[in-house]
Amino acid sequence: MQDIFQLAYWIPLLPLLGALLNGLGRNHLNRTLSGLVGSATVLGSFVLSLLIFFQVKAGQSGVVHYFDFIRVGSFSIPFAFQIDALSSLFLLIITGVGFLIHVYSTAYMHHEEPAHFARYFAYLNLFVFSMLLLVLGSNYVILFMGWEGVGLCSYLLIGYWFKNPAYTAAANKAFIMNRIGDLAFLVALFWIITKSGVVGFQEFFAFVQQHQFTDRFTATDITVITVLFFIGATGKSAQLPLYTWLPDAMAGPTPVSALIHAATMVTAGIYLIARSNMLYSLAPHTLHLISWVGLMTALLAASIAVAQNDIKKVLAYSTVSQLGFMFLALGTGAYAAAVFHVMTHAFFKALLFLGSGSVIHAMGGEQDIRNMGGLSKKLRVTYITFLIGCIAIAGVPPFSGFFSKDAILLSVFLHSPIQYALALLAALLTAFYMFRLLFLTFSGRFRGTQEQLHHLHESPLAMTLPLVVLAVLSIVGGWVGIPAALVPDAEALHHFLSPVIPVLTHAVSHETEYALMALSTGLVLVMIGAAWMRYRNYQPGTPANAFINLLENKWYVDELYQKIIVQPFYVLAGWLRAIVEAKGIDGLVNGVGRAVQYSARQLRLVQSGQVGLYVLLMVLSMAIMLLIQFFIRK
Amino acid sequence: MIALLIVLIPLLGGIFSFGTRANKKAADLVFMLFTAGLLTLTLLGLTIFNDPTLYRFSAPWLSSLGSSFSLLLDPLAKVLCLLTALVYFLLALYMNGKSVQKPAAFYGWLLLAQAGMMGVFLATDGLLFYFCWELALIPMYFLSSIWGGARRIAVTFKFFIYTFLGSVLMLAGLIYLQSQTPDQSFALSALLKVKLSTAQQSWLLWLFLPAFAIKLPLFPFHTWQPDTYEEAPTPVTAVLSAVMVKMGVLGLLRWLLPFFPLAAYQWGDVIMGLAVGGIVYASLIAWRQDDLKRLVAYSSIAHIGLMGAAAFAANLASLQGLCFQLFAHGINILGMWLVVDVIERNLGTRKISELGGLASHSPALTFFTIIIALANIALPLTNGFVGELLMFTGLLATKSNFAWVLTVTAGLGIILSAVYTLGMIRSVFFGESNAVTSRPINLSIQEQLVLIVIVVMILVFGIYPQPMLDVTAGYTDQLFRQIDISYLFRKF
Amino acid sequence: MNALLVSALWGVIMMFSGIAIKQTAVLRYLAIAGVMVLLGLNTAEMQGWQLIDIDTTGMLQFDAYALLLNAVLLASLLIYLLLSGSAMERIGNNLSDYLALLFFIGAGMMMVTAFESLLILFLGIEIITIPLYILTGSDKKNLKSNEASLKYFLLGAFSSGILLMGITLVYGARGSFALSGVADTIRMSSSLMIAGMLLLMIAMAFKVSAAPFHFWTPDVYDGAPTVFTSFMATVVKVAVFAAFIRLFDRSFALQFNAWQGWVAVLAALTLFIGNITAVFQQSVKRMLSYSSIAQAGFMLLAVFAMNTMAKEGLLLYAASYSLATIGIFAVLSRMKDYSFEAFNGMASRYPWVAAALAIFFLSLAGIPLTGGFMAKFYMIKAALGQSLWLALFALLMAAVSIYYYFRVIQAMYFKPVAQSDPLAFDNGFTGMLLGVAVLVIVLGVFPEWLIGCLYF
Amino acid sequence: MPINYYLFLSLALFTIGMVGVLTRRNAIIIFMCIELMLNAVNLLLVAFSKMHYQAALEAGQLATQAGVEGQLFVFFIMVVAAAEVSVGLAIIVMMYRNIHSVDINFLNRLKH
Amino acid sequence: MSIVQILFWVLAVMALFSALMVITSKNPVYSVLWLIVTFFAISGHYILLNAQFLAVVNIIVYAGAIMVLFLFVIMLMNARQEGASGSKRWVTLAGTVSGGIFLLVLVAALKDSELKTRSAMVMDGQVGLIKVLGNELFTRYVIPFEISSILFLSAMVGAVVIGKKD
Repeated sequence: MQDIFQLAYWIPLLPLLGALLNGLGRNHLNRTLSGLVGSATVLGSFVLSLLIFFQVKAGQSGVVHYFDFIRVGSFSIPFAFQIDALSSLFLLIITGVGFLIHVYSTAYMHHEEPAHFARYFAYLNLFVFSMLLLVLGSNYVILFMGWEGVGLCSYLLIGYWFKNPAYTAAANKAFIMNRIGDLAFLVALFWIITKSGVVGFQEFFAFVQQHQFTDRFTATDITVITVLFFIGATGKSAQLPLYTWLPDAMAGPTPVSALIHAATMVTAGIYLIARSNMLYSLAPHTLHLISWVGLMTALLAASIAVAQNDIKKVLAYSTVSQLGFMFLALGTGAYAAAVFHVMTHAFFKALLFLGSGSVIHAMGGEQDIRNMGGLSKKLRVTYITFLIGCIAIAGVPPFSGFFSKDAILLSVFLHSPIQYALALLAALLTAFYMFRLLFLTFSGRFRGTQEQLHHLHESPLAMTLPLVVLAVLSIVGGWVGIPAALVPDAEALHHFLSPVIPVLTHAVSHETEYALMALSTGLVLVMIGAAWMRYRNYQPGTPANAFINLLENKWYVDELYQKIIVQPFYVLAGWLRAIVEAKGIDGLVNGVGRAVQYSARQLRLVQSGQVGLYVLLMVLSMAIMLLIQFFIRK
Repeated sequence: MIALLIVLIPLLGGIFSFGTRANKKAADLVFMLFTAGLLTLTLLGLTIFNDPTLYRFSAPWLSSLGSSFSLLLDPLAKVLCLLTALVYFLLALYMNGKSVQKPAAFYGWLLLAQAGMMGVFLATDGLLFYFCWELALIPMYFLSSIWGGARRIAVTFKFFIYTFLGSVLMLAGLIYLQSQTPDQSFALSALLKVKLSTAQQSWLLWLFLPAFAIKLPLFPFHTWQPDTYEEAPTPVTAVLSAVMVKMGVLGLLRWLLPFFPLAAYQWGDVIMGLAVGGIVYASLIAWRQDDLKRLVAYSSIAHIGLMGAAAFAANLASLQGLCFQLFAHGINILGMWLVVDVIERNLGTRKISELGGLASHSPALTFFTIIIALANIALPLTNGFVGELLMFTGLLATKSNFAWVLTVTAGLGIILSAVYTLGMIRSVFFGESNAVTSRPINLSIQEQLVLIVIVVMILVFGIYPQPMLDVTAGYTDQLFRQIDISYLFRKF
Repeated sequence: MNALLVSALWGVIMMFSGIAIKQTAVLRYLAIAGVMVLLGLNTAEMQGWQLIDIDTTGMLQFDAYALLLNAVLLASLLIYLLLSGSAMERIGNNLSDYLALLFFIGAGMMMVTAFESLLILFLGIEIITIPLYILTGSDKKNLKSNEASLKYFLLGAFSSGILLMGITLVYGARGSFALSGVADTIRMSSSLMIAGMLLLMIAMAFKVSAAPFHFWTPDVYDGAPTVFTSFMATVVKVAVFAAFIRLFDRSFALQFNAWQGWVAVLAALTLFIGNITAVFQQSVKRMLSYSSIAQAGFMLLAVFAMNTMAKEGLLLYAASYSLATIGIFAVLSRMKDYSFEAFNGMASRYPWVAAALAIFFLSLAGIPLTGGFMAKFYMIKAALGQSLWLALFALLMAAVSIYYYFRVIQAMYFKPVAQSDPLAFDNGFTGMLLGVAVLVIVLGVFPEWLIGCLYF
Repeated sequence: MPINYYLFLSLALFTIGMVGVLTRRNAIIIFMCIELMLNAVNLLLVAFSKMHYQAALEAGQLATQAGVEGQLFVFFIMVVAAAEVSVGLAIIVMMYRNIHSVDINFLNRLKH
Repeated sequence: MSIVQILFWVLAVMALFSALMVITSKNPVYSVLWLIVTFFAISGHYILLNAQFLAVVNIIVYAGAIMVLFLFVIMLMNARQEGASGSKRWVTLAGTVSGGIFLLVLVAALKDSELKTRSAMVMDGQVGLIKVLGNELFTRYVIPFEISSILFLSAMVGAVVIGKKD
């Protein structure tokens, strides 16, 4: 059944066709048709992915070569897809969650004009295509194509409502920050090509295997490449210091946030590092760096999320924080745990975003949670699914988040107790702010306008159905990675991934594991309780202290970047334009011209019209010539 | 024979066009016919009539000076001729029916310029090359000075003197080189055989380089360019930047590197440093431009900077990438200029600050612009990516201790290009429309056709670049062997 | 020798025909016929046919180079008469005398291209310059013309003194005026010889208006009636250059090292001053006089290099420079206003005249496919082998020259029409102008046709 | 007489003529100074002619023509000078008729 | 000191002095007269050098014809005095200095030339006689002689053109 692999190109191609159909036919399609095209193509991909997944699960994998993208001399970049455990898992996540979000979008975006509606689906499909390309590519170049493609789609979708300057600014910010990371990615890519002359994962890893720590591939090379890839990943996956675009990216329609800025695109960095795990395992320093960056991001974002009042911003910072967890996992070498968390996170974060979308939909566009409250009565389905999402992300067993987070914490614990303590703190903060969000939104009494209250209604089926599906997945999704300590013959995911990611063997007793689980679960429950105490009956107007203000303003990181990076560059550019270019270089060029003109003006004065002067000058020159000839030149 | 026809057709077309006497319809027709004819011929020459004897033409001329009228359609010339023919055809299509003052002269000069440029691309004789090099300039001078903007005369004049200055230095170098050949010949093959010491190569390099650096233009020889691009009528700007700039690249590849490989290596760091520094410099300046044409102009400087650096990186990847980029850049920048022209024609302004919200009323234009802009910032799956990928690869692999510095600095251009390009798109196309932009821009059939062709080429060559790469593969391979420093050292 | 004799005779004929013939056109046609006859005779001599066999007693030698140069000069003269003859009629009422003087000058020019003795050189130069003093002052009512004439006369006579002192010193050292005698290979070059040679060089530099002995040129060219400026700046200058080259090639080849450096200095200075000063001129006529200095700087490169290439190049330079300059002056002499603004919008009013003018200016600037480029190319190539720096400097200055030549093109093509009273460009004139323009292009495309005549 | 005497005498006369050209403002005087320069040259030519003649005699060529050309040259210089004077004075007179001055400092319509 | 030497020195001093007077006299008429003295002194030298023909021609043509012409013109113009201010002092100074440099350089350069030991034959020699010169003039120098007629023709035409009243 290798044949199904040959059909793999249909997986990205279907969404691409959908994008083309929607994009080019935007003026001719009605909303139903657009939605149908958009969703059906992704569904098709999902079905194919499922088929492939089962093939892979049955133990098959391989590279499907289509054509040579670029061939220069002996160096070639094939256009080829890699189908193995890791990519097939991601395929499922992308197409699965993607499909749900497409369905959700048909309802959520229904008030858009048909042309824009089609444009939206074209972008969304294009995104799915790019993301699929990213995970399917068998080499870094194809991966990079997807990598940039998703960045582009993210840009397009954030700026989807292009009339709003703030939104387009956010879009630009997202793209440019991503580009900073991309540059690092590219340099790593060039480095690989220069050093090894190959770009395929398998070929490159084989090369590394063969030449590691020799002159052809030194430890420096490994460190440089891994660090650069990681920098690339910080851009795409919103880690310190390049995370600030992600919260702003919430300017896009909510389903987009769910799909791109929570479930899929932002995990591309994790995918990249997991894919290159062989390389990273050779670079302990890089891993160390990654773990700290991830941890710090997790903490920082969690701390900010505690004080945010925009429902989507909270979720955005939570995403950043969760991504930090994943990087922490990667940094401790627990690649599989990271991937596991990617999967569970995709479920519950998509769920949370879609839930928030449902809330926003119901509130008529209102996003400030201080103006909500008590929605649980009106939005039953949304409330329940949102609650499930919160529990899952908080890490309460047996919901999915618990297992993935537990795997990470365990790995961190083994790696470094200090990091463990900090990670635990971040996890607790997660529980706190998520339940703060939940309570502020759904408990207490309604704090919005009368009009909003009047309009409150549960969302249509197309929206609630994905919520339900995702809720179910959020509950059961973690069971594929139940640790061996709890049930025998577990950790199915790790085994599934083992062809790509070697299985870690923990030398840790079950007792320790139990203790850790109990500790984290216990503390999480305490935090939930604290949140319940505090925000169950929230009243607006509570004065905020300075620290909360600091958090609310996101540690002023954006302002800092603006001041120390953007502003100086902007001023520099202006200086270059006005001074260096105009006065300096062009001034020099014009100066030569002006010097010629000036000397022309002066020189012509010698031509005074006076014969006497002419003769004098002639005689003088003559005398000087003779003088030089006879007394100097000798 | 094909080589001769490629020069002859536009030449005749130019003369013919002058004869149409201000009749716009007739002038349009002549322009269209000749450009289409040339494109057809070029395409046929690349595909069906691929007999090498047809690619070569030689006739005695100025033989007492060691010169001859020799043309050769080699792979590099193929790419460039195809590009030129295509750009002109697209321009003809675009200009069809548009109002131009004195159309006969306008098209006539354009076609004469084309003849000159074709001559530059095809010439395999030093003197002929120089002739065409200068002659391509004259029509441009007239075009920009007659049909340009308010400051056109002074600006074009500066451009002319600047380029002329560069080229006379080259002439001196050429003459010196010729005097070193045993039989006083200007033939490319004879010039290539001249044995030069490294010191000789060095100063000859600096005689040749300014001509090409100014034409490209490489930082810091670029200051004529934004002014000229701004002042010239947009179709002329398009020709200038899409095709004429390639004369400089061709000069580097055919008339500089193979002659002075040792000096090119010796000075490579300096030149690449300048080129790469120019990328950052121009990108930063582009960020602060308010005039669309100036913005595109500076972005072009940035792109050209990379191409210049790639030429001096002198390895297979960079050269191959460069050859590809020659074509890709031509198509992309043509697209940019046409978009600018459409905006200016319809709305009467190019000021970014006066525009805004075009996307609301002109979705088609927005669509095309965004794709072209994306190609301009080298997004994967557009043709811009392929060339840049290879050039960057080559740049990092170049034999220099500073290769990684160069690469990273050049890489800043990747970021900055996104900064200014997206900034421009945001300011021009996004946001609420204002009084100026509330009028919808309806693209005519021809305009749409042209933009579609451009977009299709962007995507096709972005996804499947190999055919284009195959065209120049043999050429770059040979060139690489001529200039590869390690190989040369081995030979000595 | 044929042409020399007939030229003198035809001068006399012109002189007397002024009494008999009153219609200026007839006189002009007579002169044109005369130049054609001269040209024919010269060509005949090139084929080896002599009118009368005269023993020149080693004073003159009409070799192939001299004859070809004469042909070029005569052709230039012919074109000059064709284009500017009618403008000459407007200056005073002595047309026949002017034409006679032109023929006398013609005889002088043929002497300086073929002299074998310093005496003939001196006489030839005087025969050229004395009528020129008169032609310069021929516009008697015009103070500028008077002034130019007097300046030219005083400075010219002064330089003749220098020339004579040079000849005398050389004579003292060598005891002979014959070029072959001067170029004595046995005796060493004494300081007397060197001093004489330098003075000769200075005098010749004056005559060809090389800096720093060029001061008379702008004033005289500016003040003289435009038709005669045209003649002085082209045909005469080229003839004197021929003398310069002949003198230093035949007589002082052995002292090459002593004078080559000086010629380089002169050339560089001339190029610099000519080109730079021309930049700021407000009158096209005066700009052209500076440009003629600049072009002299280029021609000096031929003296500097003094090889086959240089000599061939000088022929080409003579032809292309003269044709272009004559063409421009012909147009200028039909205009009232010599400022750059007077050319504004000429392209739209007189497209063909403008096109021809543009070609002339392009040629002067040295743009490829014009004779001017080829001429400059020869010069540069000749000089490059000797001194790269001088060649580079010359090229840089050529780039500067673009600045002022193109100002006229800009005015003609890019500026709106300024004045509305029509200029006197009849069809015949325009046609001839275009013919000359075509010649300039032909020289640029097939320079070998001219050079090849040397080796018939 | 030692030839150097004549040489220096002529040079001195020549220079005096030249200085006259440099310092005087009257066109006629300037012209006269130029004539003085020519005469200095003439004197030197004759002296050289006799020097070469003497050298030829000493070399034993009895019926020598050596030195003749020097004196003939002087003759031609005089011829030329005469012609020059006629033209020159005519020009000066014409100038005088127009501006009633022969001061060369007034010749400044043509400059720059 | 022989008579020849005395004659030489007298004539030399006379020539130099009168030449200096030519350029220093305020009155143009005096200048002309001093110039005539100079020409006589030079003619004296010619006689000393036994260049009889030239001596005679010099007197007739220069001192006679040409200088009379000058005198006529000066009288005609009645321009006896230069402008009130005269030449500026610095002009005189500069002229003298540069002329002095010219003379000094040439003298210094030529004083040790190969002619140092040579001398010019005085009071003797056939070469300056009219017979010899005439013979030579109409044989070997006939071409320059004829050519000089062109010169005269053109000077004549020129003088007519310039002098003629329009």
